[in-house]
Amino acid sequence: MAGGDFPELGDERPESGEEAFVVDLDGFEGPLDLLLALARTQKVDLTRISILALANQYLTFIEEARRGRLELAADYLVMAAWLAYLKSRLLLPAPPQEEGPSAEELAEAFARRLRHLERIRKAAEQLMARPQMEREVFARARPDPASLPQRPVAYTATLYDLLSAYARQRQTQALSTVTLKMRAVWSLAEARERLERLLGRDLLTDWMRLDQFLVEYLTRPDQRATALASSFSATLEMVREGLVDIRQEAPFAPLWLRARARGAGENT
Amino acid sequence: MKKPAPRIDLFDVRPDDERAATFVRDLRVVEALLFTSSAPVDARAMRPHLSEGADIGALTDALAADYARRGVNVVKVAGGWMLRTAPDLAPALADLVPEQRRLSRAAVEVLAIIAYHQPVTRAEIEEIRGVSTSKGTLDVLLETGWIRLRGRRKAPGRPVTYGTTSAFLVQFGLDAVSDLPGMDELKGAGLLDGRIPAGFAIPLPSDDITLREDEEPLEPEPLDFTLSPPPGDDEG
Amino acid sequence: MKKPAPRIDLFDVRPDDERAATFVRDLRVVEALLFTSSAPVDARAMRPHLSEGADIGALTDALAADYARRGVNVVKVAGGWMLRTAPDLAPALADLVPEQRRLSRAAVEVLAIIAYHQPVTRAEIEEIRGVSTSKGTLDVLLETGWIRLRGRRKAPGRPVTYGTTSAFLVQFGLDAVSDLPGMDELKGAGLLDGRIPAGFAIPLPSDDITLREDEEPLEPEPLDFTLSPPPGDDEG
Repeated sequence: MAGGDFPELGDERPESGEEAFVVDLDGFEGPLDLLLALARTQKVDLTRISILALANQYLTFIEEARRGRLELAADYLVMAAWLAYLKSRLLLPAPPQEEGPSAEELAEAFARRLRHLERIRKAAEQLMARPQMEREVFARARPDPASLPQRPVAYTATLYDLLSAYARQRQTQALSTVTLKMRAVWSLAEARERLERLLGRDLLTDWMRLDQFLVEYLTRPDQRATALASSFSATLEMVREGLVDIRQEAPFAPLWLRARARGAGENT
Repeated sequence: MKKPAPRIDLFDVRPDDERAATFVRDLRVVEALLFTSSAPVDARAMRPHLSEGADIGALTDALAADYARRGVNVVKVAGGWMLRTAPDLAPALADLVPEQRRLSRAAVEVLAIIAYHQPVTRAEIEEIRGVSTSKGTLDVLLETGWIRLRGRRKAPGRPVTYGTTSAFLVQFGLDAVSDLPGMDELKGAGLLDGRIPAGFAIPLPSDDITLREDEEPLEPEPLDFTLSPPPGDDEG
Repeated sequence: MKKPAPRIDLFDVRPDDERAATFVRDLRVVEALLFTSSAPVDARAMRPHLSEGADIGALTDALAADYARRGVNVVKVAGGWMLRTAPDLAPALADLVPEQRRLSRAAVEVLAIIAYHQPVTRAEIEEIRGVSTSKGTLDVLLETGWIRLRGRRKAPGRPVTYGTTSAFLVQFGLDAVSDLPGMDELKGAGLLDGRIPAGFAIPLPSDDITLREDEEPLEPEPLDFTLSPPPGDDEG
């Protein structure tokens, strides 16, 4: 097969039945792609292709393309250089003691590379021709989970989880019981004890507001209610025993407290 | 009752029978449409895919009859048709590998208290934890099958008492709840530290199925029945 | 060719034939399992739902034969079985197709090279195609979920190796990469590795998740993690 079957540049002379090539490298996926396209014009099986003719075709094509445009991707030029080298090796007689592969071996390896890409392309075509999911064939729509049998849940926990959780809780609770509870609640006895101390120091000879006496404790929200309640109960007890008098101007008004006169107390 | 004749394959058509071929083609399209849809497909949605003048009623009837004994059935719902797995297969399909889910921290805490303090009421659990316990937490624990409603405490309000089950023992590799480590062992394991006040005690738990003196049986209330595992579960 | 005899309904069983009843029951369960899944179901996933010692191969074969002419088919893909609509109904179901992004010619070629040569590096892809591969092409393919980063080649520069996923097998209806079309021709021509002369042992493509001897794992780089599907995805 001669090299006369070059693709034509431009489209002025499309021959009947012949594929007319337009110089448009944008359409090619690199030099091997171009070479495969050129090889197709040799109209022979890729296994019997003339690499020499193909090299000629390629070089001519690149020459024409360069004349038409300035820019050519480096890939194409590298291939052109290599094919020019291969061509010279094929045309010149082989040197007597040649190192490395012979020109024919290089050409054969090159042909094999072309055939490989061609096969891969055919395989890709076959692959893409298969019915594809969600294109030609469809899977079951992801079913509404509610319509499916409920997947059971198996809860897991380890003995360590269990024991550490228990120890953690008991520890926290034990410590909080010791430190907080004792202070948080005023017993009646404690409240009374405080009031009696007040009485003993003769601080209640005149009317004094109960909340003033308790001011130190009432500012602490956690103690306010218990301090007030226990102290009030204690004063009522002491009133009954004749130790103090209490009065209140109006509902929710401050409570006033005063030690009862000793004589009066003794008389009762 | 007469024995039904062996049915000829619905999808088998002689090549020369054009009407039958169209019917089968439409039948296959209806089948594919139902298959690809997770919602019911109505006649209006099918129409554009079928041959002109296709008898949708006849098609869906034929398909429904064909699927009747299969693992998947055609059912008419909400004005359309859909494919569904056969109801009788639910048990076979349901025993899927269970989803593993870690118990929440709150649930582990409540479980631990039930294990050590059983029989224990919800109020007692809350007293120990210092926080209120959500109904959901107890529900999850009941769902695990590791705890059960034991009875009611003979006390005001007659609160339910909780205890652990034999499944609990299996889960945590215990021979009996009395094998749960005591204070010294917890200390030895570094789970309890030295700041423990005197008088701190860890109860010796018991999951004996016979009720304690301060317990009385649960009434057969519907609520209790749905929540509690069958009593047989606890006999070990 | 002889005309096939009218087939008896596969699901028709005489009530006294216990073995047949078990088979039909298993058949229905397999059918329901495939129906409820939008992904392939493998034998291991079926086993717990079936009777003891059920012959899963016989069941799926029977079901596949039964479904062969229906609007929905049983196909063996990615090591399991799944139900799919019949390919010839594609035109009738056309409007189910959401807008498709077609792969570029370069992407198709790169995908094919990865499929047939996996595990393969970018440099090897470029050698086969004789042209450099843009990062965008590989990114598009990774985005489809059909290819993944497998590992690194134990070679200078430690280049990343690419392979296909089980999603790839599902997409193209393949049971395994050894079922790729044209594989015999490539194999026969000794062309699976362009660098190796014909007649030498040709490594077959493998999407096995275990790395080859000349591969090593990817480092957990953030990039790799975002691009590659989780390893579990590729198990059959």
